[in-house]
Amino acid sequence: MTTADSQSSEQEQRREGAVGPEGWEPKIVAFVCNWCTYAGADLAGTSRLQYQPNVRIIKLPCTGRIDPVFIVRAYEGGADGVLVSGCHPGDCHYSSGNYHARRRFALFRKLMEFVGVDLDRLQFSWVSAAEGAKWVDVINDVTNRVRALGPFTEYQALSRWWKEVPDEQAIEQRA
Amino acid sequence: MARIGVFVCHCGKNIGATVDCERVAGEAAKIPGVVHSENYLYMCSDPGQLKIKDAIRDKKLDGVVVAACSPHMHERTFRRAVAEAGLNPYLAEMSNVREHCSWVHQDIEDGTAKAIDLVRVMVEKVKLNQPLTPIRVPVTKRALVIGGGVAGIQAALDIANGERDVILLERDPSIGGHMSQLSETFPTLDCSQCILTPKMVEVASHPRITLLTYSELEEVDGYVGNFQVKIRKKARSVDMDVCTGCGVCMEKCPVKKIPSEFNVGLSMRPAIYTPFPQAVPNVPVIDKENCIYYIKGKCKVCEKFCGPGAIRFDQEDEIVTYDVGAIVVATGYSLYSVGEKPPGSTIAGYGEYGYGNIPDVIDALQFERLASASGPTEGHMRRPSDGAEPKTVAFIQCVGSRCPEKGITYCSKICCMYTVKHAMLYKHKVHDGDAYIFYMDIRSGGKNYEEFVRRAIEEDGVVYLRGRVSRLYRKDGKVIVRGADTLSGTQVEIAADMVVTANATLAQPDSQDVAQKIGIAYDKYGFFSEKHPKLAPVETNTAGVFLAGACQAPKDIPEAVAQASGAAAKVLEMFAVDELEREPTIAVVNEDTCVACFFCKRICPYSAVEEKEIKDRDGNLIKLVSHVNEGLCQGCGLCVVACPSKSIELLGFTDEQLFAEINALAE
Amino acid sequence: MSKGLQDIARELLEKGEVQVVVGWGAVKADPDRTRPILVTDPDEVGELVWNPRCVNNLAVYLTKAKSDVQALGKAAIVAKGCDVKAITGLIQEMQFSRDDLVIIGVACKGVVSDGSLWQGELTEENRDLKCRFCDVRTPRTYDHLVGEEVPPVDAEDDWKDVRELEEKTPRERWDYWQEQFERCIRCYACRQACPFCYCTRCIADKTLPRWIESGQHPRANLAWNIIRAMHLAGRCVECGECERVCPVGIPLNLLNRELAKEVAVEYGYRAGYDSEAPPPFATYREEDDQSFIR
Amino acid sequence: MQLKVPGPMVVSDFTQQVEAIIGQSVSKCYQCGNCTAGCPAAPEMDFGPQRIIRFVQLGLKDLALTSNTIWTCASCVTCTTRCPQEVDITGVMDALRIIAQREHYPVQDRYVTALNDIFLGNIRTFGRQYEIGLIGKYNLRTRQFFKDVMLGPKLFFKGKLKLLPHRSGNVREVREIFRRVKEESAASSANRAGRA
Amino acid sequence: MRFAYFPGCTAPGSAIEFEMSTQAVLEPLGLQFDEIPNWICCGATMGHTTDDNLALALPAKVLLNAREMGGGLEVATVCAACYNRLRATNYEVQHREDRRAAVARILGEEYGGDVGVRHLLDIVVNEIGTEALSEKATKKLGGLKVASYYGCLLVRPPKMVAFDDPEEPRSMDRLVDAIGGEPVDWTHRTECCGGSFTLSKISIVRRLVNDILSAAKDAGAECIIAACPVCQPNLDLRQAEVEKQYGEDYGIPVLYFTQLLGLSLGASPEAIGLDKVIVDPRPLLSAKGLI
Repeated sequence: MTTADSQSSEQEQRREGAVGPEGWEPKIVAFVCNWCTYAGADLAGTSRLQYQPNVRIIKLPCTGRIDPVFIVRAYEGGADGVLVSGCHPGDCHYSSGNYHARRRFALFRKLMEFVGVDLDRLQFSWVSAAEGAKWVDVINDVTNRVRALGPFTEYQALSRWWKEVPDEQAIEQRA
Repeated sequence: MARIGVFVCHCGKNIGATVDCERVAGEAAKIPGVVHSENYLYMCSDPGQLKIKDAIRDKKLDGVVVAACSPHMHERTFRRAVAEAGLNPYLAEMSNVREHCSWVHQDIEDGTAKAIDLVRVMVEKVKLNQPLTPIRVPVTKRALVIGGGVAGIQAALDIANGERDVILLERDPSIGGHMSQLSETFPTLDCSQCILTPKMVEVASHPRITLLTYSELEEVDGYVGNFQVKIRKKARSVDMDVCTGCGVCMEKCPVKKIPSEFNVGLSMRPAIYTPFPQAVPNVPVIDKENCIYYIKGKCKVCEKFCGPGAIRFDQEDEIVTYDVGAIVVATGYSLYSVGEKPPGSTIAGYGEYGYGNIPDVIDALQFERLASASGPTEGHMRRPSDGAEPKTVAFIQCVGSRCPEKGITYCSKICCMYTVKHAMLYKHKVHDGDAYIFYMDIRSGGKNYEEFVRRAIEEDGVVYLRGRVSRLYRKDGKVIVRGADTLSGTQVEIAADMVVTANATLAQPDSQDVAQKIGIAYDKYGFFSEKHPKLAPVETNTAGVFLAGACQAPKDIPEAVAQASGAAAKVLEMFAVDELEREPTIAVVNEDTCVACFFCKRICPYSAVEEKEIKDRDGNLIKLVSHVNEGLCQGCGLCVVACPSKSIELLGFTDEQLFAEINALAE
Repeated sequence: MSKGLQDIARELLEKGEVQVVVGWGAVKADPDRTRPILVTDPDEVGELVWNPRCVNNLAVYLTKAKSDVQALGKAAIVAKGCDVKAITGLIQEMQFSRDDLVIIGVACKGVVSDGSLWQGELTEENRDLKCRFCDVRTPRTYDHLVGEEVPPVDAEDDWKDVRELEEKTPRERWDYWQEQFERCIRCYACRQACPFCYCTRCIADKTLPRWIESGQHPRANLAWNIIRAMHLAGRCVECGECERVCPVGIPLNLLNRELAKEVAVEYGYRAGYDSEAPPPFATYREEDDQSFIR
Repeated sequence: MQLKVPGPMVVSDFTQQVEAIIGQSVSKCYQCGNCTAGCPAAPEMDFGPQRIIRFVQLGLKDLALTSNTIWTCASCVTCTTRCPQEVDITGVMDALRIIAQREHYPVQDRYVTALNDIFLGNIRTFGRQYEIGLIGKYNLRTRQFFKDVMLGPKLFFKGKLKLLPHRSGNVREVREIFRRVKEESAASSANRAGRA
Repeated sequence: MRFAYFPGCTAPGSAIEFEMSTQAVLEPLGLQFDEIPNWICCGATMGHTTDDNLALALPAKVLLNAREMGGGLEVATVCAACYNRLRATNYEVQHREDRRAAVARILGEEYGGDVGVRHLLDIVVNEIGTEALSEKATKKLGGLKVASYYGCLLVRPPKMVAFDDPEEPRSMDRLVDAIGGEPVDWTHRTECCGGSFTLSKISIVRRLVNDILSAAKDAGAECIIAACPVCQPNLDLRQAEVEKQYGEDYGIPVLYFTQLLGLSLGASPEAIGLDKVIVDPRPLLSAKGLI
C-alpha cells in the first residue's frame, strides 16, 4: 500500500495488465515455516525443479507463529489466495507447533468458509525439507486452483471503498 | 528515516540467468528508505563482502538486505560481515532470489518481478529490525547422568575423563544395569560381566565421579547450563562408610526366600542383600518390605553379626541438591511380560501362552541368567520345573513386538540377535539337544551379525521355523508348542522341554514421570524423543539434556555405548565455554497489557512461561503477569499467537515486522 | 422466584459471607427492562429480581477490565446457566478463582428477546433465539439454586441455525455477511458486553502495529468481525450478549456458534463446561483432523 | 506356478471385493502364520489360512476360491482372536465362501454348502430350525442315506428330535427378510462389479 | 432381574435338557426370562458363511423384536452360538455404517445395536455373583471334579463377545467352585470341537473331540460342563465313536453348566433332564451322593 507509487513503469504495466481475467495472473501469499517448508522450497531450487511464479513466500519460525490476522491482511492487500505450509505432524522443530497450528487453522478455515470465502483461496499443506517435488506440486496446484477462481473480486471490492489515510496516531507514537 | 543497503548477487549465472539483477537493484533503489543499492557477481566472495562493509561505513547504513541464495546457506556469512563493519548483525537479512526464484523459474520477466517483490519484503522487514544480542547464559560445568547401566557408565566415564565433574545416579543398589545380567554378548560371545565389571570399578574409583546408588530423581529446575536437581537418597539401612562388604549379614539373615531381581526369580535372596557379588558399590541394602525387623520390630540378626557395626536401622531418606549444567538421560528399558495385563496398561499379555504360568516357559533375561556362569545354575542348562536338562528347546521371537493386538507395533530390534545367541549357547552346552527358533524375519543388520546367524544355522544346526506360535500348553511334563512354518505352509507342533520367549523391549514403566520431571518429550510408547531423528539423535528438545541408550529406543550394547559417548561429547562441547550463546529469537512479554490468562503458559512446548507477581514497594501484589524465561525459550512464537491481548512479541519476528512484509506485497 | 433469590442474598450479606451481590434489578421507568445492580446492604435485597427479562450476563462485571466489583470484597453473583458457563470459562482462564465467588444459580426456561413482548409467558415468538438451543437451563454449577431444576432443551438439531446458513453457496454466504457487516458502526458494544473481552487493551485499539483497520467501512468491518470471532473461538459460551447489544442487529452469535459447533464436533469440547479442562486452542491431539491439509 | 504382473500393480478387484465385505484392509497381514499355527482344521486344509490371505492380498482369486480351505474352516475364530495385526481372518473366510457361492465357483465340499442350504431353507420355511428335517434332508442331498443313521434314533429316543417342525409366528416376515437380503446382496455385488 | 429371553432353535430339540435346566435355575436365582414373541432363528454359522447381509438381518430382527417388548430389556440367551451372532450383529452395526444401512434397507427399520445381549453364564457370575450363588446353592457338589469347556463362540472374538478372557476364561470355573465342585485346571478350555462340522466333516470333528476328551481325562476331570448346545452334543454324542476310533475309554459325562447349577439349587434329576444325556451322568452323580 505504501509503496505503490514507487514501482517501476514496467511493473505497473505488468500489474495493470493483470486487472481483469485477460492476462490476469493470480497473486498468492505463502506463509511457511523456516525448518520444513522453507527448506523444502530450497530443495526444489537446488534440484532445479520448475514451478509457476505466482507465489511469494513469507518465512516464519513455525506455522504456530502464523496469526490468522496475517491471512486476513494478505487478502486485504489484494492476495487472490493464501497458502500455509509447515512440517508434517511429528516433525515440528518445536515439537508441537504444527499441531497447535493445525487446530487453529482447521477452525479459521471453517470461519472463512462460513463467511463465504471459497476454500481454494485458503490452502494448507505439509511440505518437509525433503519434499522439493511436493512443494512444486503444491505451488502449481494452488496456483491453478486460484487461477480457475479468477481474481478475488469480492474482497478486493471491499477495498475500493477505502482510501488510505495515514495512521496519525501510529506515526505519532513511533516518533 | 531508515538507511538501508540492498546488495543483489548474480551468483555467477545462477541468479543472473533468470533474474535481471541490475533491474532488481535499480528497483530496490526506488524503495523509500533504501539509500544504497548495487549488484555484484559473487556477493559472498571476499570482494563482495567488502562492498557491503564499505557501504555500511560510507553510507552509514542501519540495515542490510542481501538478495542472494537461501539464508540457510549464507545468512551467517553476511551477518558476520555486517558485524565486522560495526553494525549489529541482526540488522541484516537475506532475500532468497536463488533457490526460491532464479532456479525455479525460466522466464526472466517472471523471475525479475518475483525477485523485486522478495527484496521489497525484506527491505520492509529490515526497516523494523532491532539490534539484538545473542542470549548468554553461564554454564555450571558439572553433569548429571541418570541411570547406571552401560550407557550411563560410558557417558559418566567419558565426561569425567574429559576433566569434568559427574554425578551418576542409579536407583538400584548397584550400577551395572541389564548388561550385568547378560551371559555372553553377540556376535563375539565375550562374557558380558568380564567386560563390564572393570568399567563399573573405574566409575567407583574415579575422582571426578560422584556415585549415587539406591537414589532417585525428585525434581529438576532451571535451564540449560543452570539446572538444579533434587535427588532422593533412599535409606540403605547400612552405613556406606563403615561397611566393608564382607557379606556376613547376608549369610546370617533369617529371611532367605525373596525372589532375586537380578536372577529374574530363578534364585532367592535374603532381606539384606547386594544384587550380585560384583556389585558396585559392594554395600548391601535392607529390603524394608521383607525385613523381619521392619515388619515385626524385632530380629536385628544382621546388626548382631556385623563386625564393623555398619547397620543403621534408623537411617532415613535424604534429599540432596546439586547444580548441574547438563543432563544425560540413560534410564534404559524394561522387558515385556506375557503375564496378565496390569491395570491401567494398554499392553496386554499372552493368554495363549498361559499368561506366564507355564513353569518351563521363560523369558530371554531368565535364559541369560541360566546361561551365565555366575547364574543360579552356574551356567548349566537346567529347566526351572524339575532341574532336568532340556533336550528340545523352542525359542519364540517377537513376543509382544510387532503385535498391535497386544499393544506394541514396533520391532524390538535386539531380539533377533540375542535369540541366535541363545540358541547357539544352548547348542554349545547341550550337544545332543535341539534348538528351534520361531521367527518372522531375521533382522541381522550390524557388523558381523548376519555371519553370526549363518553360523548358528550352518555350524550349530539351529533350526529356524518361519512363523508365529499360536499356543503353548503343558502336556505330560512337556510344553506343546503349536506353531507354523509359513515357508513350507505347514502347521508345526513341537513337544519342547523348555520354551524361551524373546519378549519385547519396552520403555521403563515410569519413563513418562521421568520425562515430565526433566521436561523432555516422549513418544506414545514412553521412549524419550530426540531433537531430530536424523541430525540430532542425541539431543532432546530441551537444551542441555541429552539421551543415551535404550531409553530412546531399543538398542544393542554397541549402539548404546556409541550414543553415550556421543552424549558425553555434546556435554563436553557445552562445557568447553564459560557462557552459552543462543539466538536472540525469544519471546518477551509486555507486562502492562498482559491480562494473565496464561494461554501462553499452557501452549509453550518448553515450559518457558512462568507466572510473575508484580508488587508495589510494600510488597503488595498488584497483579499477576506472564514472564518468558529466556534460558528456556526456543523462539517458536506459539505464545505470541495464543496471546489474546497481543502482549507478547517474538524478537526477530515481531508482528510489526510481519505486517510490514505482508504489506510490502500489497498492491 | 425473586423472593427465594432475595432470601439467599440477604443471608449471604448478613452472615458476611459476601460483601456484594451482583444481580438484576427492576427499572422503574421501564417495566419491560431490568438492569444490573450491586447490592451491598442486606436491607436492599428487595431490589433484586429474577424473571425472563433478566437478559444481561452479569459475569461481565467480574473481570477487572469491566468493573471493580472485585474491589468491593467477595462477591455473590446471580447467574443463569449461560452466565455460569461464562463464569466457568473465566475461572478456566485464571481471571479469578472459584473460591472467590458465590454463585446463586437461577433455573431458567429462557429469557425474552425483547422485554416488551413479555406477556407473562414464554412463547416461540418472544423467546430469545439463543434459548432455543439451550443446554444449561439448570446451571452446571452453583452454590445456591433459585427455582426447580429445568431439563435442557431437547432440540432436534442443536446447530440448526448455523446449518441453515452453511447449506447456502459461498457467494450467498458472502453476500449475506457483507449485508450484515456493512451496517457495523464499530461501536464495540459487542466487545463491551462480552465477558471474555477482558483484555485491558484490545487488539482493535493496538496501533503498533495496527492489527485491524480502524474506521467504518466494509473491509475493516469484515476484519473486525472475523477476528472478534476467532478470538472467542473455543471460549465463547454462546450467551448471545454481543448479538443482543448490537445496535444494528448483526447476528453475531451465529458466527460464534459456527465456531462453537466446529469445536464441539471436532474436539468434543464445549466452552464453559469445565474449568479444569485445557482450552481447545491451548492443546491438541495427535489424531486431530487434518484432512484439509494436503 | 507363476504370478505375472502385466502392468502397474494395483489393488485387484478381488481384493477389494473381499475388503468390502470384511470392512478392513487385508494389507495389514504380514504373513506371520499365527493363524495357520493355531487353526484346529489346518491339517485337513490344502493351504493354511495364512496362504489364503496371501492369495487375497495378491488378487489370486481362483487359487483362493477353489481351495478346500474355505470349506474346511470351522469358524472357531481362533485365528482372528490371536492375529497380532488384528486381521479378521475368519471374516475373510466367510467373505470367500460368500463370493464363491454367489459366483458359482465349483465348491470343493458340497457337504458344507448342502448343509448350509438346507439349514437356511428351514429358516425360510419355518422361521426356526427343524432338526430332524435338517438331518434327514441333508443325508438325502448328500446321498449318505445311512450316515449317522444311529445318531438320529439316539437323539429321537432321548426325546431330543421332534417329528413336527416348531414354527415361529412370523414366518411371513422371515420370507420377506430372505427376499430383501437377496435383493440387497445382488445390488451390492452389482455395485462392486460396476465399480470394477 | 428381568430379561428378554431368546431360547434359540435347539431349545425345543437337541438341547432340550439345556432348556429344561435353564428353566429350572431361573426362579431360585431370582431371574425372570420372558420369551421374545415370535422369535426367529439367528442364522447361526450357516448364515454368516453364506451371505453377509443375511448374517446380520436375522439377528437384528430378533433384537428389534426384543426392543419392542419395551422396558429397555437386555436379551438373555443360553446358546453360545446365538449369543455370538447377536453380539456380532450389535458390533457390526455399531461400527460399520454400510452394514447398518444394509440392515435398515432389509428390515425396513433402523437398528443401531442398542439392545444389550447377555449370556446366562455372564449373568450368573457377574450379576448374581459367586458369593450370592454360593449361598443359594444348598446342595454342594462335594468336590466333583469338573472340567469347564468354553469352546469358541462364548469367548471369541473378544472384541464382540467377551465377558471373560478369550484364552484363559474362568467364569464357569468360578461357578463350579461356588457350588462346591472342584474346577480342574486343564489346557483345552477354548479349543474348538469342530461343532459347525458336526454333520458334514466328521473326521475333523472326531480328532478335535478326542483331543478335548483326552486333555480333560489327563487333568483328572470326572465330567465336563459346557455352555453351548453345539459343543455339548458334539462331545457327548460323538464320544462312543471317538473311543472306538482312537481306542480310548473316556466315559466322561458332558453336561450343561445349568444342569450342575440346577442340581446344586435343589432341582430334581428329571427337571434338569439328566436322562437326556447320552453318556449317562447318573452313575457318577449318584456315586457322589448327589442324586
